[in-house]
Amino acid sequence: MTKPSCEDTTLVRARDLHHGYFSFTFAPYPRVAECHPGSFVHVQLTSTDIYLRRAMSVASVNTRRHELEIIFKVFGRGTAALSRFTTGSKVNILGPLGVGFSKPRSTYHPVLVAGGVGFPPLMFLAQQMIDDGMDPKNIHFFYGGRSERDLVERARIKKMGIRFYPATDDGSLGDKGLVTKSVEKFIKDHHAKERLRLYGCGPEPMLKAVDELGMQYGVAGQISLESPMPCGIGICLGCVVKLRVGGHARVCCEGPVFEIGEVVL
Amino acid sequence: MTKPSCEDTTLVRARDLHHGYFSFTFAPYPRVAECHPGSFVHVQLTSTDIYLRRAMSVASVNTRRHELEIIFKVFGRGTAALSRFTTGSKVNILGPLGVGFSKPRSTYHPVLVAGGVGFPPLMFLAQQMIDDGMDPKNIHFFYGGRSERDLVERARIKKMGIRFYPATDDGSLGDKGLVTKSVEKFIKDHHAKERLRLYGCGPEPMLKAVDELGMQYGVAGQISLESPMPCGIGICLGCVVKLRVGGHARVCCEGPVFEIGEVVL
Amino acid sequence: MTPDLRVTIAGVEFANPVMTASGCCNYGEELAQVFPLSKLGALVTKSITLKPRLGHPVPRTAETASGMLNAIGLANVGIDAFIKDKIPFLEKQKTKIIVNVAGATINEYVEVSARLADIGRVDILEINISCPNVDEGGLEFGQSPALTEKCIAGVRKVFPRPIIAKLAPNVTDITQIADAAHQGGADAFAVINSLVGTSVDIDTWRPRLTNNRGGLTGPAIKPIALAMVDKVYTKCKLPIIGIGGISTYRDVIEFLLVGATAVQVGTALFVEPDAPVKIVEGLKEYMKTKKLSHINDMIGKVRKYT
Amino acid sequence: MTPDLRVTIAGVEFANPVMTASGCCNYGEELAQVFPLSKLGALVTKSITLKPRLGHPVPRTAETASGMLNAIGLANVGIDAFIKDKIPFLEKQKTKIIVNVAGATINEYVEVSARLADIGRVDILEINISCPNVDEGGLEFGQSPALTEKCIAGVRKVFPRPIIAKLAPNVTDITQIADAAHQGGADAFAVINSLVGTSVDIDTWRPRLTNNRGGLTGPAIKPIALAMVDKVYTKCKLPIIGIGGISTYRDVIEFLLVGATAVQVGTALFVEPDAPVKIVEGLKEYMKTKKLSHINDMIGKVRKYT
Ligand SMILES: Cc1cc2nc3c(=O)[nH]c(=O)nc-3n(C[C@H](O)[C@H](O)[C@H](O)COP(=O)(O)OP(=O)(O)OC[C@H]3O[C@@H](n4cnc5c(N)ncnc54)[C@H](O)[C@@H]3O)c2cc1C
Ligand SMILES: Cc1cc2nc3c(=O)[nH]c(=O)nc-3n(C[C@H](O)[C@H](O)[C@H](O)COP(=O)(O)OP(=O)(O)OC[C@H]3O[C@@H](n4cnc5c(N)ncnc54)[C@H](O)[C@@H]3O)c2cc1C
Ligand SMILES: Cc1cc2nc3c(=O)[nH]c(=O)nc-3n(C[C@H](O)[C@H](O)[C@H](O)COP(=O)(O)O)c2cc1C
Ligand SMILES: Cc1cc2nc3c(=O)[nH]c(=O)nc-3n(C[C@H](O)[C@H](O)[C@H](O)COP(=O)(O)O)c2cc1C
Ligand code: FES
Ligand code: FES
Repeated sequence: MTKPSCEDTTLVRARDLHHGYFSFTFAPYPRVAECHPGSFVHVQLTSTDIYLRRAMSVASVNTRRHELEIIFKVFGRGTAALSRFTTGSKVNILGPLGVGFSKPRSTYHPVLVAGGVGFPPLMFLAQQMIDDGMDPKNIHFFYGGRSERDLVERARIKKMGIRFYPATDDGSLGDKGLVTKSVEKFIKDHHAKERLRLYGCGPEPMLKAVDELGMQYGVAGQISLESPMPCGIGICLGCVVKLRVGGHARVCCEGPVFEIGEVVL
Repeated sequence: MTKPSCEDTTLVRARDLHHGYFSFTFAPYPRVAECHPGSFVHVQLTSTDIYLRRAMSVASVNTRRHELEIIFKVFGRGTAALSRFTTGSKVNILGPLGVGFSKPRSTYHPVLVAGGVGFPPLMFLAQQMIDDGMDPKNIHFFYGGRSERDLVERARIKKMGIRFYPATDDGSLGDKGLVTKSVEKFIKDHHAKERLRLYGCGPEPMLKAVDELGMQYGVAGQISLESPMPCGIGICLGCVVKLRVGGHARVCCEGPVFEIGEVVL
Repeated sequence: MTPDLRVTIAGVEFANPVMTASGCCNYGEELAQVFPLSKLGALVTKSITLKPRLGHPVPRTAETASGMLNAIGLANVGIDAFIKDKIPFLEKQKTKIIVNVAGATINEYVEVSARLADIGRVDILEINISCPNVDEGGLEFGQSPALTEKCIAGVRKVFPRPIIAKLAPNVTDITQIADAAHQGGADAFAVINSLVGTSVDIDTWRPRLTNNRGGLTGPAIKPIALAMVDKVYTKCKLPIIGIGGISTYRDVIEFLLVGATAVQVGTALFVEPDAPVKIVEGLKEYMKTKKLSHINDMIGKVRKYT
Repeated sequence: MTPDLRVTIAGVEFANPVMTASGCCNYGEELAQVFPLSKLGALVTKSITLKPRLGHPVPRTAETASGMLNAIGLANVGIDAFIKDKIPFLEKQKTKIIVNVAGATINEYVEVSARLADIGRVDILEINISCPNVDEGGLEFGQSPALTEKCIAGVRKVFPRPIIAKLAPNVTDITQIADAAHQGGADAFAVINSLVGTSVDIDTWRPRLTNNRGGLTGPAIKPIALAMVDKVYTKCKLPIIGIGGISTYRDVIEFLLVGATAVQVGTALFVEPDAPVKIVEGLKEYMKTKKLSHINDMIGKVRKYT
């Protein structure tokens, strides 16, 4: 477990990704080197009228420039308040938190399944796998959303040179229908030939489907969960999920990344 | 009574006057024409974590450009939060509120006594008296503070061409000692020859002294009071002062300006 | 189809479920400068006592996290001046008029109520047995089932139109007090009044209120108020007017869902005097979006976990 | 001269008056990653029950204005695992250890306490007779003077070291419960636990907690907690540990001034896990500025208006 700490940092870059999505870069954040794909940070909002922090997955880091990026979608009061911060604002960040994804050996073909605002940690994961020497062509990035406008940062993802499979409910981009339908087809076609690893992050129904696909086809992998997170460091017990074996686990400490088949969804 | 209304306006100019003082200009504020010297506005801070509005005297208006200026000093949480607003921020203003100063006929010599952050409404009053045709040379502006740094906007006040009498507790500028000591000397020297009118705004001990001077030397005039003001429009009864005759008065509605001798201080 | 916002309590029909809370709108004159009072379901006056009261010395309000404390101390003009100076204004308003009554003794409640019985324009009485800011009784009435019943029964005898009992939250079991008020003849409950609280200035070591303590109100108390409305709705039998921390239509919907038939807006008026108007608009929009034709479609409809 | 922050309660000396609140620091392991626990006056564990408890299903927390609701439901590892897995860690910590005990029956309280009596490193017990999140008793104990006395007396018989009674705020008169706890043999009071509250999701019409209601905590409740500490200090005779909405040293000073000898920090730990360290620093600075040599110079020293 990394020791969490509260760090005052500055919002140095705020990009409006449109359709309610924002990319915020904070610097200097002294602990970038300890952020892994699946790690999250807990962002303080008390300078607005919001009491609890909000959990945000690390979307990327620049270790040289000590920059930390998060990407979020305006959903409720918390993210709306966050989106109103302007460049130069001081923001307190508690982190790095959580147990992230474990990277597969380079002989595997990772299948990343992102739903909506679940893509940032998977984008980070893909980037790190490439940095670690994996052939981008072996990385399969599925990205689902309601319609084209929900699939932000596509250019950036494609630029990594990985295989990109968009899917939208309304068919406005890529396959029409749930992204997990496309994933199932892919697994069917490939799991006999290649050693796949599934990685999922997105809304709960999507994760449930990924979890079931993994178990059905015997493909190991991991999913990243969400839960209301008052503390983010394991002291409030507010964020628990039920494990198939062994009672409860805290999403903030034992997770947010769990093995496929581990959690009762 | 002017009908108060809540107006969304924008902070278009924020000047740091140093030593904790700020000048904020809001525009467009549709009701500038209804703002009088002694009027105040109630500034909403709920975009920060502060629940109640803060009362701020109108320091100046520009009716052509629909600009409203307030000047404040960072004192506690409320004004600290206010000072962190940046140009372009949307700010909701409830106003215009209160009964302001009544201007003297031009044959009078008005004696304005400002203590610390009490100067903005008196500066506004002096400006309007000049605009109304009073000879600036007949306006006497006493301005007291702990030391030179507490007397902000001096150049601006002097530029009006009025007679300016600074006083500081530490003698770093103008007379040394309480401003009301200088005022008393002035009254003694002048009230036999000229028809004086006293106008006071500042900390309570100063107002008490002004009130007593007025009564002692038989100089009529007005003082502007402060009180904790949850609503500013007369519905909470939180801001009352005791009148010498007739029970309580609400500072926000019957005031903030009262006649000398009217209030139990 | 525009949604129907009318609600009925004890036979009195209100144009909408949004009222102002006692002590947060004086006698209506100031708010009438901000919006026509006909926009309200009802106006609830400041608590009226037999004699005029100046209340406690200032400071008698203090800000707290998402709320405020007050110890106004039932400052009011007294029943005589109220009838002479305020009723003429209220008579002209196109909204229901609820007069809130307070007293130090049961006799005082009864006397004030008897005077108001003669004034037909006073649609309803709200009996404040729960003000935490007077020493002589106030709170104690609302904390004792026996005194509550006696007080309401006394008023019942002299006032022919509906009576609302305004309940104190500072009790172990609010439903006991509610049942006692029902027994005494109340027609509805107002839930809740403010919670006892205090605050100290750490520079001067003085309490922030000259009364040393006061009533906590505002958004901070909303979760407590909701739980109390829920409890009274579940266990007691009269309609409920929900109060506590309401500032938006979303807050109102929460209160309706846990069982309130109407609501009162208090402290929020200090921050946004036109809050009731915005709330009514918001309710309409919400009902349209949710395809609800009537307020009743929400009352008590929270889908609890079992 | 550095100010002396030590305080003594029931013969136990604490390095400073700042403790963590039960249920807000688990068993201390996680916070020890953030700061050395020796910085604390004491660590108070999560409530321990006889059997392990998973607690209520999520969502079991919800945010509110300047606070939060929780219905964790006394999730804990149970006394066996606590002694086996957690005590070894706690034994090594250079701070006082207070174990909070809860139960559904008096027997359960007594059994758990008896087990803890054997462990010398457990300096003090805090008896949680006030948790609003369990159906089987919790709240009811703390709302009844008779049950409170019986429960504390039962624990008193089996536990030789000091006992703190943690009082519920959801009562008409907290001093009655305090006196009953005193009668039963308590050595100090912890004031207050959370207030019953709820919140509803207006999209789904579901309560925001699967338990339908929970406990309100955080800055929102600070004024209420202060008023209760004040009342207990004025009327009752044991030392008080103040709890409720504390997040800065300024809050702590308010509690000390109204009569608390020590304080606990709860919800604020979720927002700033190192809050206790900052608070202790802040207290020291404040005392230097105010030229106070000892914490006692503040306890109960509020200058009330008369
Ligand atoms: C590990 C993790 C990683 C995440 N990463 C991202 C990300 O990269 N990008 C992104 O957009 N979102 C992310 N989220 C979700 C994000 O934290 C917000 O919860 C979500 O965006 C809700 O938006 P909001 O705060 O605006 O909603 P609000 O309406 O303000 O809150 C939503 C609801 O959740 C409750 N709630 C919110 N926070 C808490 C809390 N801390 N404790 C208890 N209740 C709470 C509120 O009371 C409310 O009922 C992540 C969540 C987790 C747990
Ligand atoms: C008519 C009027 C005109 C004013 N004009 C000016 C001006 O031109 N420039 C200027 O700098 N200041 C002015 N003030 C004072 C200003 O409104 C603030 O109250 C003052 O600056 C305190 O600063 P703060 O809000 O930062 O302090 P805080 O510490 O935030 O508040 C000070 C104390 O007052 C309490 N308090 C603050 N506001 C309220 C309220 N609305 N209701 C109840 N309690 C409250 C707080 O709880 C706190 O205890 C004026 C006040 C009045 C009444
Ligand atoms: C300044 C103030 C004065 C109040 N005066 C009274 C009163 O005279 N009579 C009464 O029954 N309630 C009084 N109340 C309580 C309110 O009517 C209401 O019950 C309480 O404020 C909770 O609602 P809120 O959170 O919306 O303010 C007063 C509240 C405030 C803030
Ligand atoms: C998530 C959570 C869990 C809690 N669990 C317990 C508990 O197990 N036992 C207990 O006595 N109090 C429990 N409490 C109450 C706290 O100890 C404390 O009394 C309350 O939170 C008020 O303090 P605060 O406002 O500083 O949080 C819990 C509070 C929270 C927020
Ligand atoms: S968020 Fe508090 S334990 Fe996980
Ligand atoms: S501030 Fe509310 S009556 Fe004056």
